[in-house]
Amino acid sequence: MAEMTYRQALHDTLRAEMLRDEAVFLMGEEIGVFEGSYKITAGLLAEFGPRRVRDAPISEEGFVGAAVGAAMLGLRPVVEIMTLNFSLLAIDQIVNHAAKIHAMFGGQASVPLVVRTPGGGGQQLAATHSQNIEVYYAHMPGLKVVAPATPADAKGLLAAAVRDDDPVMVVENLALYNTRGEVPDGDYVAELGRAKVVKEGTDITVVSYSRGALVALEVAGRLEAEGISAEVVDLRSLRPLDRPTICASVRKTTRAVVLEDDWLSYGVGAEVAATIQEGAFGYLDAPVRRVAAAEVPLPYSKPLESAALPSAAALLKVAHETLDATGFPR
Amino acid sequence: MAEMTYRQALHDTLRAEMLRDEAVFLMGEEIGVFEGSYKITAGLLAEFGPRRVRDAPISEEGFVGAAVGAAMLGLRPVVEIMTLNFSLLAIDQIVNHAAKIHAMFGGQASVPLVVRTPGGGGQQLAATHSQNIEVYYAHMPGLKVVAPATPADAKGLLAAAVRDDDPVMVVENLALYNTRGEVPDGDYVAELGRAKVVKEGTDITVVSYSRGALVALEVAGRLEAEGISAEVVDLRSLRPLDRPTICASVRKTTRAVVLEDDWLSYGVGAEVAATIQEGAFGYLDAPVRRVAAAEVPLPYSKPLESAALPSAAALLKVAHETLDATGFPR
Amino acid sequence: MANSSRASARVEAQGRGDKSQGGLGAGDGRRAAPPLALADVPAEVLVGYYRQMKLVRAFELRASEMYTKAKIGGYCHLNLGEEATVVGLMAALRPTDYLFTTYREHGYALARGAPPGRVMAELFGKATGSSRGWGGSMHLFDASLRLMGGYGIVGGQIPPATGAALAIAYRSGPGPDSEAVMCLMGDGTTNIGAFHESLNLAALWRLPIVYVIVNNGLGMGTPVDQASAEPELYKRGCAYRMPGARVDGCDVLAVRQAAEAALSAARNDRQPSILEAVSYRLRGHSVVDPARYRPKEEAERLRSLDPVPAFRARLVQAGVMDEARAAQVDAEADEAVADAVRFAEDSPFPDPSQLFDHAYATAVPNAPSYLPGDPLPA
Amino acid sequence: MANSSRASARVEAQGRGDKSQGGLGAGDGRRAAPPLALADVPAEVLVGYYRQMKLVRAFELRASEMYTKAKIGGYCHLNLGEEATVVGLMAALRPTDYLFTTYREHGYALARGAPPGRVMAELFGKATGSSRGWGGSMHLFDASLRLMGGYGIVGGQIPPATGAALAIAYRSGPGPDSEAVMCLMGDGTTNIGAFHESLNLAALWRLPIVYVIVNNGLGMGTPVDQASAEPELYKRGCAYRMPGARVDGCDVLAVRQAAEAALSAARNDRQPSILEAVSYRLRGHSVVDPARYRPKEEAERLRSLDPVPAFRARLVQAGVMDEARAAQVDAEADEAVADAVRFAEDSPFPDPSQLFDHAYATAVPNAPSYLPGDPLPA
Ligand SMILES: Cc1ncc(C[n+]2csc(CCOP(=O)(O)OP(=O)(O)O)c2C)c(N)n1
Ligand SMILES: Cc1ncc(C[n+]2csc(CCOP(=O)(O)OP(=O)(O)O)c2C)c(N)n1
Ligand SMILES: [Mg+2]
Ligand SMILES: [Mg+2]
Repeated sequence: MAEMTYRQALHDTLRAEMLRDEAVFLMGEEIGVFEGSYKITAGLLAEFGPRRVRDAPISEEGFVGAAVGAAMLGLRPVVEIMTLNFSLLAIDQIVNHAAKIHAMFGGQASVPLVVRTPGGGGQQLAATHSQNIEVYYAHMPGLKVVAPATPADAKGLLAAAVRDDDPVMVVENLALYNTRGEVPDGDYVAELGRAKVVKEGTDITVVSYSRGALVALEVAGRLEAEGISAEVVDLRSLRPLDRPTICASVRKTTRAVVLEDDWLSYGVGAEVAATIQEGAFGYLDAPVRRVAAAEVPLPYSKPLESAALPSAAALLKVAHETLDATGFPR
Repeated sequence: MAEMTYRQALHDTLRAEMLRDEAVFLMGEEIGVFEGSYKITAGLLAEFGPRRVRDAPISEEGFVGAAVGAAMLGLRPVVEIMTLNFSLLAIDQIVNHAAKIHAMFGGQASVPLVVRTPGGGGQQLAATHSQNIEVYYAHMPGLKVVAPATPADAKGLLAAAVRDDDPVMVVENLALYNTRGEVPDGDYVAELGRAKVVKEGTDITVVSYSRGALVALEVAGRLEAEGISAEVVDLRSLRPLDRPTICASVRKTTRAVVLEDDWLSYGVGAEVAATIQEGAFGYLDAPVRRVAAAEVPLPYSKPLESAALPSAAALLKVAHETLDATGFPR
Repeated sequence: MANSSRASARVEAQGRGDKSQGGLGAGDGRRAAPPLALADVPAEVLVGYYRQMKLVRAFELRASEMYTKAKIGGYCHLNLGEEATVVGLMAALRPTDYLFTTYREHGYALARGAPPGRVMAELFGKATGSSRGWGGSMHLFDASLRLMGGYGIVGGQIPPATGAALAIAYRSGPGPDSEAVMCLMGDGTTNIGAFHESLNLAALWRLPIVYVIVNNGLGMGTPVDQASAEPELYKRGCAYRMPGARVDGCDVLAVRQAAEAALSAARNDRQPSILEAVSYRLRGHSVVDPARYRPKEEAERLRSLDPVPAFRARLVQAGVMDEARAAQVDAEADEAVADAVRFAEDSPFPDPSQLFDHAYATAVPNAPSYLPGDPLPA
Repeated sequence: MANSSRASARVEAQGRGDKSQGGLGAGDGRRAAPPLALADVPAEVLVGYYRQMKLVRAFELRASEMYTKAKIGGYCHLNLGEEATVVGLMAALRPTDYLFTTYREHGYALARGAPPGRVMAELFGKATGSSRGWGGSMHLFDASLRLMGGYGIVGGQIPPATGAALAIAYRSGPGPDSEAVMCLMGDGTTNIGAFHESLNLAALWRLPIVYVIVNNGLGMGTPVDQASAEPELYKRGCAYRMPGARVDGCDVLAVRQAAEAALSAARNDRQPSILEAVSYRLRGHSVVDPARYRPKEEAERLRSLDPVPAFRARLVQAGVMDEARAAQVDAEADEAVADAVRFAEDSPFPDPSQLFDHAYATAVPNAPSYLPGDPLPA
């Protein structure tokens, strides 16, 4: 175990995977000379050269699609899309190509492609640069989608993504790059498709992912101080979604709240809530509430932006309301 | 009232709106000389000429974006994207531009744009041409999204979309174009943002939209024959979502099933189920179940395709299971 | 008029590349090469080309019929009229090269060597089909032939094809034995953004790829000059300093020769290029399209250019094959297609229990495999 | 080297349009026009240009400072080094024309006439800002100035700008009084699909638009020739038979003249065109970028080209303004910016209660207006 930032964990994993497998190469805008918009790839061009660290022009559809084709021929491209917002420029290649090729051709080809890209609001980047549209990919059969919340998962899930033969979207988060945590040493590969109970508890389940999982943990700590035992489930994998882990937690706690940074309607939390009410119906003492972003294009101005984004305070309030609704003594 | 097809209702509405307002014009691939891939625009080039019925090259991002700009200058473009699948090529203009411009510029500009496009599987068009990705647009603040199920709604909602000052996605359905129904005469404009109880009932609510609403009605008829009174809610508007109408129905019937043609995880039904369990929690006698497409890229081969798509039989089965779970006598 | 830009000379070329790089850049290099004459090609090879053209023709006519009989579903786009282009291109391609193509690709699969039965079975949605019934007419794939797929999203194949060329360059250097990629597209496809982005990448990174534009004069009902502001499509590489050439797509030998030159530049000099084959579409966009937008005279004029009888006559006239041999080839093509239909008919449909077989290449926990109406795992 | 392609002549032009159409097609037409000399322009106008350039310079330096003080959030891209391009382009534009630009647009807003206080207030996220605090640095908008927005998605502005030109053509015919559209973009932006699709549409439909490429040599850290296979960007219209011209973006008069010629072709002949202004970026991509990838000598060389002191010196030397006047203009610019900062500081933030004010232009039932943590309407 070593303590490091989420950024460092991503960087070190990319480097380790490139050292491990000659078929792994990186491609993206400004990942080489500029060392990455968020410096995840710093130093890698110098170490591996332009063949394996390929700067691409501003052509998301073009270079992501090129990665799809290279993957079909057995390479293992890891592309960086500068932010999740710009993935919309490449979504035809991700959704209509990467996600379809394996099944549509009867299993004859696979697309071992990784798309790394950070989502996240709260940086005053305004409406087009602050979106959390992970649900676009989570909805899509043929893709796998992970959203690591910790440096350890950043390492483990990214390594798993690189070694997986399917297209995997690794949704990072601008707000997490500087967060720190313990990271397993050596060859650490996490399993795709599994959620994790990151804090055990008995009274209420908070389900979240990515940045939200950290907020959930923080709020669970505050609840603990009030004598309320909250369990926190970090989804980690949005596709496939680990329904059994979610439902098992709620069958135990009988109460659930979802925290998500995306917009409420048709967001990730909708699936989680729908899953819980189906899988733990008889156990639920109150409805599953969702704490999500207000449904407006995110404003630039700080007070407006803050009002629009979900917060620890909002989560705490909804957790309290959920406990109160079931007559939980506090 | 006159009986006509869904196709005819769309066609006649486009024509009427063009006659009503000189600012309305049509743009899209093959809508003029070819008269539309699905012939919705048949005859309109001949009647209105190429200025108002503009054939566009295969450039979805280009011409949808051009419509955004034309709308900013006060025109009222109605663009056709040949199928919903190809909207992914234009999604940056729809999501990052049309949906954002009004708010991001502080309300100084509006984008009175209509994007008409058919979704729908079941035509053996295989994985890339059979998608129901309406949730991509339903999730997006700044857009309005309707999905008419009947010729009357095709008229009323399209007319409302054309006259609305915001970007509106009108999600049609390949499987509905030849369906027939009564259509109000004259200037009939429906209200955006409202669901409709299309059949009243007391025992169970079936929520659906687009093609699914017709299947739901059919199944409600079969249930009726068994002495079960099903209420059918046709969402009509996916954004905004009419939560009060949905919840009021379930508060009455105490049971709900959702039928949707899209993939289950993170689909439209997830939001409906999450909404119901929150808004009618104390009334629900059984979980809200969802009948949706199997989560694979849709196969071409008929037996596989049929197995993957939701059917009346599956809906009937789940309705029965839901009734049985609550001890409903039958 | 749909096809105002038919190539008058057999090959026209435009070079914008760095001349010192050799390859297609010079353009005149290719124009200087004497056009391939019948006499330059062994008789058996010529007859083989005719055999393939005839096979494609017979197959497509039969596919049309089977579509009308509802044996084939979805959309069905035919290569009728494009046979010389199809066969000429495939003749230039080596088995080690990769082919990415469009939804209008039955002929390419056949000329690349796919068994007609497997292709027809795919159209029928059978488990024995080229894509095991998953793809249908628009999505033929054969890994063993390096037929990397038909693609239905206009232009969607261009970035992956470019990436395949990137993979080749990643793994090995240029030279006469280098693999190369051929990426097919239609004329209307040159207007989509992916075309621009991909060609720029290929030129910038010097990738071994040939972008073949099969200019059949129309994208659905839209003539080339109504869709492309530069209707001389082979010139559109100018925005990337990428050379281009135009060839008469009705002349199988000219197509082969032009494609070989372009592939050679890709292999030896990593010089990507455009090859525009001016071809034509004998019928509608797909089987269901009556093509009413096409003036009658135009349709008739096109029929008079039909490359299949033209090549047959040329070979007979030149004594490469006699009428009896030709008739025998024709009969064999018909027989092969009849066999293909029988094979397709007799093949089983995939079983619904196989629905999740290709959900993922790497299995993963919690992968959704419930059917519509099943309860969710909890 | 980043900017290997700096224009040597003041204007180079390439015409691929139909010469008979007149306008820019001929190219030489423009080259023939004698370059605008100082003497051709009234002194007050020249001083006005300098005043604007200096205002942009002072504003941007102050914006940089305010960003460092965390008064400004998000990303902040400056026009430092591009002032002659900014002012020259805006001088050519009429109030009735429409401007679509990028996230690097403070200067354009100022030179178009936006009050500096409102621009600075937008950067501060204040309710008095150009976009009421909703847009920030990247999204300035002013309906009254027909400043149709800064846009942050690379190339995203190109299709809407093209559509604005379509709206103009929809409503009225060509002629000297026609409105026109100017669409700005960076060099790196020419590699995105939307560029290709839009230029093709504009050329095909003959729309009154000028696509201005502000070639500052870099897209973030990437030199033009590492991103564009045709690095002479004004030539990239060749794929649409669209004429292009290149102008020295450090020469405000040359820029104005070239832009006027391009706009005139757009107005009178509905001839869209490319205008490439070879300019430069004095600093990093955005305020936070130290631009370490740029060699020191290059950075120094660029500073020596700085158009603001150069134009000042030229005007003083030519006697258009004396040193005292120049110093006064400089002081006024600083004062205007100081006022702008004060205005921004003193302005209120928008109130969170206004969060849903611009959710929709047309109100509609059930529009979601709950805050995070609110119960849903049921
Ligand atoms: C992105 C996208 N837009 C539209 C379509 C519908 N479409 C299918 S084929 C076609 C015409 C293509 O024309 P061309 O490139 O000339 O190829 P051809 O069919 O003539 O072989 C169109 C518009 C599509 N499949 N994908
Ligand atoms: C679609 C998209 N991809 C990437 C980015 C990130 N990005 C912002 S500016 C920029 C560079 C643009 O360079 P150029 O067009 O030369 O304009 P300049 O910044 O030099 O003015 C990039 C890559 C983006 N905003 N949008
Ligand atoms: Mg064509
Ligand atoms: Mg630049």
